[in-house]
Amino acid sequence: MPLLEVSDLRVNYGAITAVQGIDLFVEKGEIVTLLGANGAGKSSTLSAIVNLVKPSSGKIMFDGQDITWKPTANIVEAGISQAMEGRQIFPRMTTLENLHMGGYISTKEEIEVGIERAYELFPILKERSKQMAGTLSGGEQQMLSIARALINNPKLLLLDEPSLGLAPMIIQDVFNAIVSIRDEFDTSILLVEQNARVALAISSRGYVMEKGKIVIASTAEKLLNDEKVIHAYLGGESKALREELT
Amino acid sequence: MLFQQLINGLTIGTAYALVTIGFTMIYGVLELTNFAHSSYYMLGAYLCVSFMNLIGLDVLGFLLGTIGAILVCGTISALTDKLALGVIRKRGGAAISALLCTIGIQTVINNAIILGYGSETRQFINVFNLGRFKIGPATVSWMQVIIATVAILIMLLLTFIIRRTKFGAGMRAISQNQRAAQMMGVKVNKIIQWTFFISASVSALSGVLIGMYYRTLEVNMATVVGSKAFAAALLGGIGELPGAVIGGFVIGVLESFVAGYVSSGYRDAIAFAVLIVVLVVRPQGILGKKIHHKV
Amino acid sequence: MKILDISHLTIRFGGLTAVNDFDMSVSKGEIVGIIGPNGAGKTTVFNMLTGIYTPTSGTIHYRDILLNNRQPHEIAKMGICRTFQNIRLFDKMTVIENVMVASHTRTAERFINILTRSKKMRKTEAAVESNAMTLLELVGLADYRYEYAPSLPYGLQRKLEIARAMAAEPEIILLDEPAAGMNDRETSEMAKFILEIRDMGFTVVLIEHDMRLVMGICDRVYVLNFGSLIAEGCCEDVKTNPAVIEAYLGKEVQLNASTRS
Amino acid sequence: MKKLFSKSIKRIIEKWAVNEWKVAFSCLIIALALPIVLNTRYLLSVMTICCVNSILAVSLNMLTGYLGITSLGHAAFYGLGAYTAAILGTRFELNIIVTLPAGMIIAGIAAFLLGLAAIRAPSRHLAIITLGFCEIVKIVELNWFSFTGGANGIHSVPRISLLGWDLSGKYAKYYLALFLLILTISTISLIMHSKIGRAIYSIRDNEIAAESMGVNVFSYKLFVFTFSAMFAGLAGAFYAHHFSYVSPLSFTFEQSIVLLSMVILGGIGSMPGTIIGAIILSLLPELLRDFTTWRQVIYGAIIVILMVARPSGMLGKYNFKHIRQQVKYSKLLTKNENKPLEKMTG
Repeated sequence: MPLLEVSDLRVNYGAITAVQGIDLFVEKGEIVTLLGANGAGKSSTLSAIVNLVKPSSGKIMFDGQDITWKPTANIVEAGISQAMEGRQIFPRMTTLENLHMGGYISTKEEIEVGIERAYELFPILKERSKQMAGTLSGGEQQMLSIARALINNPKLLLLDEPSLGLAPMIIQDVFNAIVSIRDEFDTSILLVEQNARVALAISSRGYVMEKGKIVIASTAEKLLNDEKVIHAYLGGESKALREELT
Repeated sequence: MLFQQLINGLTIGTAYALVTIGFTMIYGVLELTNFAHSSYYMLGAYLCVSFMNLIGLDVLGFLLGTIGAILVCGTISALTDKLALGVIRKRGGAAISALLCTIGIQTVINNAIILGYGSETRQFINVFNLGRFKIGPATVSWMQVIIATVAILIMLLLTFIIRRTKFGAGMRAISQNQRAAQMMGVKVNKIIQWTFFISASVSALSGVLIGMYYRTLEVNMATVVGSKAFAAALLGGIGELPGAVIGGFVIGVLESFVAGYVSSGYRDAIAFAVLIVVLVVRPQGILGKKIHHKV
Repeated sequence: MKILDISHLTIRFGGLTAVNDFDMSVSKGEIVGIIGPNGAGKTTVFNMLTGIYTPTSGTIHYRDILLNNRQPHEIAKMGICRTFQNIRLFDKMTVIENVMVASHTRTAERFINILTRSKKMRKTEAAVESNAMTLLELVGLADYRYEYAPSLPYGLQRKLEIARAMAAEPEIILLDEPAAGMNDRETSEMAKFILEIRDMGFTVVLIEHDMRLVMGICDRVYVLNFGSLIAEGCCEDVKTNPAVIEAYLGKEVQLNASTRS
Repeated sequence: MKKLFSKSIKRIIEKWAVNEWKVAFSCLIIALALPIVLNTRYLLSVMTICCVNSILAVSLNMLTGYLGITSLGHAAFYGLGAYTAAILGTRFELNIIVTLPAGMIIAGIAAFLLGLAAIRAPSRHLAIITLGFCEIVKIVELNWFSFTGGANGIHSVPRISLLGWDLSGKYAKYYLALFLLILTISTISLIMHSKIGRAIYSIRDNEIAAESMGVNVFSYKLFVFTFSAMFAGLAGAFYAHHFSYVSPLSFTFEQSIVLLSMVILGGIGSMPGTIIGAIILSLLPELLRDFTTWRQVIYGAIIVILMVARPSGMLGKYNFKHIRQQVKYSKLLTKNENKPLEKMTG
C-alpha cells in the first residue's frame, strides 16, 4: 500500500475548478515530482492534501488512514509536513524561533536534533539565527521555510517550488539536501517544481498536470525523454536560446 | 497632593492595564479590535454582585462570586468566537466585518445588563474592610494594595504563558501567519477560543476589583474603560504585553493629574490629545518595535 | 549614453550593511543584469533606486538628477518604474485597471473636468484604456482583462506586473526576478519578451537567478555578494570569473548547467 | 436548494449591475414620490434623517470603503458642521446658503489639519486617532460653555429659508435633504470613476505598489480624508437647521460607530450597499420603538446575525462596474465563438 494515495481529488475556488479529479500516489521512500505550467493546479493539489484548501470531493489516504477533510493540525500530527510556496514564514519571529515553530508537535530533543540538521543543510540560517525572519532576503526565507518543514521529522514532505528565488549554488544544495533527507530519514517527498530537469533527475516518478488534470504519469526517466514534455516544460539549451534570440 | 494623585492614578491605571492586556491579546492574535472586550469588565462586576447575593456577603461569597463571574464571562467570550467571529473568519469575511460583529456583541451585552439590573447605580459591598495606611503625605488603602498585587500576579502569569509555553508560541504564530501556523500543527481555532476565554476572564476580574474599589457599579462603566483600554493598548505598542501595562498606567496617571491640576472636564480630552501626539511622533507606541518590512 | 549612474552607494540597517560601496552605470537601450547569492542586497539596490529606502551614503543620478531623497512617486514620474519580487498587484482591481493605474503620471486632469465629466476627460480615459489594452495584448493577457488580478496564475501575475510598469512609460524598467516560478519554456518566452521590451525603447535592469535568462539576454552583468560588488562585465567574463563561481554559480551547477541546459 | 438560492441571487445582482442607471433612476423617482403616500410629519422626518445618514455613510464609505482607512471619528466632523451652522445661524442670523458651505469648510479645515499631522500613521492608529479626535471635539463642545452652550447645546437655530422662501415645511426639508444626498452621491461617484478613483483604489489594495506607480499616496489620503469630512460637515449643517437644536451628545464616538456600521452592513466599498445600510440602521431604531427596553439588545443581535450570515456586508462582494464589464465581455465572447469561456477559467 502506498504511503499517500489521492483519488479523484477536486478543488474549486468559487466558480473556478482548479483541480478536476486527479489520482496520484507516493510510495514509501520515494521522490515524486508534479510538473505543469503555471496555473495547472499543482499548488492547489498540495494545499488540498493538507486541507489548507478544502477539497470539494475525493479521497486522500495517508499511511492507512483517511485524512480527507481532517483538520490540518491532525494531518501534520499524522506525519505530513509542507514547505509552502511564497515564503510563508513568521516575520516577527527570529530565524531560530521559526525553526522552533517547525517542531511545534515535537519534543525538545527532536527539535534540537532537527535544528542542528537544518543548520547543516543551510549554514546561512545559522548566521541569521537571531535575525527577524521578516528581514531575511527572499531566498533566505525560502530556505527557512524548507528547513522548518523538516524539524518535526515528517513521513511525507510536500515541497512547493523549493528552488523558487534561490541562487544556482543554493539550488544544488537544496536538491542534494532533498536526496539526503530521503536517504537518511526515509522521508517520502512530493515535489512541485518548475526547474523540471533537476527535479526529475532526483525523482523516481513524475506526473504532468494540465488545466487541473493529470495528463501524463510515468517514470522520471521516461518523462525526461518524452518529446511532449521536453517541448512543453524543459525548454531548449542555453546556447540554443542565445542563438534563437540573436 | 502630588504623591496622592500618583497613587490614585496608578490604581486606576492597574484596572486599565488589566483590561488592556486582554484587549491586546486578542488584537495580537487576530488583529481584531474587540469592542465587546470592555463589556466583560462590566458584566464581571455585576455577575459577582449577583453571585454574592446568592452565596453570602462575606469573603467566601466574594471569592466564589469572582470565580463564577470569571468563568461565565470567559465562556460567553469563547462562545462568541465559536458561534459568530469564528464563522466570519471561516467564511473569509473582511477584518472590518468581525469588528462590526464585536460592536454588535457589545451592544447586546451592555444593554442586556441594563435590562437585567436596571440603569441605576448599584452598591458593591466591600467584604474586606481593611482600612488604610499612610506613606508620607499620601493615604493608601489596603484595597489598593490588593488590587495592585493581584494585577501584577496576573500580568506575570500571562507574560509567562505567552513567552514560555506552547500555547503562547501558537498564539504568536497565528498572529503572524495563520496558514503557516496551521501547517506547523497549531490548532488555530482552539487557541483563538482559549485566547478569547482568557482575555474576557482577565477583563472580568479587573471589573470586580475596580467595582470593589469604588464600591459602586454603573451602567456606563464599560464604555468609560473601553476607549481608555483601546488608547492604552496603542500607546504601549499594540500586541505587546508590557506595553499594554505601561500604556494603562500612563493613561491612568495622566488622567488623575489632569483632573487634579487642570480641570476634571478636560481630563479625557488631554489624555487623548497626548495619545494622538504620541502616535503621530512614535507610531509604533512606547514599547512597540519598529519592524523593517521587506519590499 | 549613460542615463543612470550609481556611485559609492551604501545602506545600513542598524548594524547590518546591506549594500556597501556599490557602483553601477546603465546606458540607454541596455539590458543590465544584477546577480548574486540570496541576501546579497540586490533587491535593496532596487529599493534605493525607486526611493523606497534612502541610502546611507553614496549617490544615485538619473540623467544628472540626484535621486537620493526623492519620493517613490516622484521617481516613477521621472521615468524609473519597477516590478516586485513578491508580486504586489492591486488585488480588488481587474487586470486592466491594474495597468490603467500606472498611466497616472502620464495624464493630468483638472478637477473641474472630472466633476463635469467633460469630453476631454472622457477622451483621455479612452486613450488610457486602449493603451492598457495594447499592453495586455502584448503580454498575452487580453483575454483576462476583466478578471481580478489574484485569480491569475503566478506566471501571468508576473507578466501583468511588467505590463503595469510599462504603462507608466518609464525610460528605465527594473525587473525583480521576472522568471521566478516559471518553467524553462516560460523562461525562454520571458527572455524573448524582455528583448522585445528593449527593442521598444525601454532600458532594462533586471535581477534574476536563472542563468540561462541572464546569460542569454544581458549586455552586462553586475555580481553582488554580501552587499559588495565582486565582479562586473560582459556575460562570458563573469561566467568564468573564479570569485563568481565560488560565491554564486558553484562548480556543480556549472557542470549541471551544461548537462541541464 | 441553497445552490438555487445563491444562483438566483447572482442573477439578480447581475441584472442590477447591468441596469445600475435604470435602478438608480427608479429609486430616485420613488424617493421623489414617496411623500405622496408617507405624508405625516413623523414619517417625513424619518425619511429626512435617512437622507442625512446616507450622506454621512456615503462620505465615510469614500474614506473607509474606497481608500481603506477606518475612521471612528466621522461624527466629529458631522458635529463640527452642525455647530458651525448653529453658531452662525444663532449669532449672525445667517442663511443656509452661507451656513451649509461654512459647515463644509470648517469640517474640511479640521480634517485637513488633523490629516496633515496624522494621515501617514498606520491604519490601525488612524482608527484610534480619529476616535480620540472625536472625544476631544465632544469634550470641547461640552466644556466651552460660552461658545457652545456646554451640555445644554444651542437652541433655536433659525428655520431653513432661501431667498425669502420658507423651506422649513416638512416636505421642503425632505426634498432639500434628498437634493443634498444626490449632490453627495454624484460628486463622489464622478470622482471614483476617474483617474483619481483608480489611484484611491490602488492605495487601498497596495500602498507601496501604488506609490511606485507614481501615485502620491500622502496627498491622495489627505484629499480623501478632507473631502469625506466636508460632506459630513454638510450633513451636520443641515442637521442643525433641521432640528434647530444641537447638543454634544449627538456627535459622540458611539455615533461614529453607528455610521461605520451602516457602511459595513451594507457592504463596504459599495455605494448602493452603503445607502441600503444607512436606511436600515436609520429605520431599525424607529421600528423597534415599541420595544423600548429590548430595543438596543435586538439592535445589537441583528447586527451580529447579519454579519455572520453575510460577512462581507450585503453588497460588499459585488463591484457593479466589474460585473457589468464581465457580463458584457462574456456576451461578446459567446457571440463571437459560440463556445464557453475556456480561456477565462484556465
